[in-house]
Amino acid sequence: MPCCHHLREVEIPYLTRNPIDPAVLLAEVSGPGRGGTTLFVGSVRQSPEDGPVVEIDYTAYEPMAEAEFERILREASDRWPEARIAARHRLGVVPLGEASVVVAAAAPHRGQSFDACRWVIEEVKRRLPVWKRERLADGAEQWSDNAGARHPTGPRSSGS
Amino acid sequence: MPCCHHLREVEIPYLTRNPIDPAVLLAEVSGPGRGGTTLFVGSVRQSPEDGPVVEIDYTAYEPMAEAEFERILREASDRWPEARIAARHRLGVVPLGEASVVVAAAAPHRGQSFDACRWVIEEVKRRLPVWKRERLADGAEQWSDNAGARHPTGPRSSGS
Amino acid sequence: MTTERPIEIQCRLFARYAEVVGTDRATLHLPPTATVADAVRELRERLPGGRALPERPLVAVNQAHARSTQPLTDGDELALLPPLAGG
Amino acid sequence: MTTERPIEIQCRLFARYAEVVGTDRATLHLPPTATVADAVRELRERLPGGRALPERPLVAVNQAHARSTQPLTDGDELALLPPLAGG
Repeated sequence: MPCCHHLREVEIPYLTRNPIDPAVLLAEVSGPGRGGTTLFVGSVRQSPEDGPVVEIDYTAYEPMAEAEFERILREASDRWPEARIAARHRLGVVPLGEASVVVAAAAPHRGQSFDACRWVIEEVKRRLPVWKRERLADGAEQWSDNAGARHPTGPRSSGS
Repeated sequence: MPCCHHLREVEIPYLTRNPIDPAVLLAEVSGPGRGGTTLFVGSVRQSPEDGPVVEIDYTAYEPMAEAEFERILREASDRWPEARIAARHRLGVVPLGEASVVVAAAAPHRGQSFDACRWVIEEVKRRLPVWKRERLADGAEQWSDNAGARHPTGPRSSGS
Repeated sequence: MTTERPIEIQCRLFARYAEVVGTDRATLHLPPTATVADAVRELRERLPGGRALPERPLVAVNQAHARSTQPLTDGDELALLPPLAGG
Repeated sequence: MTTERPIEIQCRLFARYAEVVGTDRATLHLPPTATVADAVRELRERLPGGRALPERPLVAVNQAHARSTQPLTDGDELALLPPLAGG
């Protein structure tokens, strides 16, 4: 049952401003020939280094992020042709504990589903043009990136 | 936030005769310090080697399976002390497409959650005293094991 | 001698093994020095169709995986486990 | 000469970079031989606060990751991307 992710009949955006329901992604990738499904959920967490983060405001270079997601999933389909993969990234303000990113990968064998899911989330972290502004319990705000750097925020720019 | 899985206040059985809801396991392992959660779902699938499997009847050496699950999760807690892990295995007749096993592992970092989830499912496959009787579309039944062996079934034993 | 008093072992068989011998339980009385391997040998000899059981099946003693060399104790529960299929 | 007609590049800045220079868009006119590195140099010189931008930021051309050596074409969209934080 070959399936190309990028030939989805209905184009579902990868970016959303609503809470992400893992069950929806599990349903999207399920199929009778795919017995193993791995799902990854990344959530806004309290970071021991920074003290309590109460929420994160995610922004993106949106058309590029959609295109980059599409490229990542197409590359994953090339690597794991039998896998079916779904992904979402949330934008806007995400409260503590809610999911910022969800990836689901279903495949005939469990190893493929683990490997594909892991590969996609690593590529998302590495390539997706998304930024986060963390709001701490004391009201301070900072830009925080995947390399661990922190910068205090300045005035909000009008258009971004 | 140290958490020992085996010190759960309420002992939830690992074995169930009802459909397994992944959302329940995601909720069990979630927590503000654990930003990465990996979930694995194993489903009854059509096997290309055997032709269409319509359902699987799972049986277990139940008290040992509960004890073995507990040992597996305790060992996982020793290996990944910051992880919180939940798992279920379904027994009885499971139709095509439904989950037979679900494992969820949440941890501060995504690598830990992937590794813990993967380790637990591999140990479950290797150690859990569970057997499956596959019913094929033509009505034939066979015992099928994780090493790939198949045996035609005999008359059902009264007590097992 | 007291050391010669036999031990009683509750045996359980599962899935295909229970089908093969037509029962899922048996009680053995064995010498106090008996090991898992001795109990399996006895089951293969005494149960109808017991020869169809493997000589060295996967086993559990008191609900934990065990080796064939493990000594048995009075009251132990010995289980013969067909190749596992969980997951 | 026609080869000297400048190309127009639409520039976009995001997140902290937009904060640093106080704008998220700029238009550049560059020689037709210009590369990404030339455009970044121009932005750092011309935008108020532009010196706070890194000399070799992560960049995208037409919504795909690009290298600083990539030649630009009239109408290209060049984006300066702060260190990524998705996931």
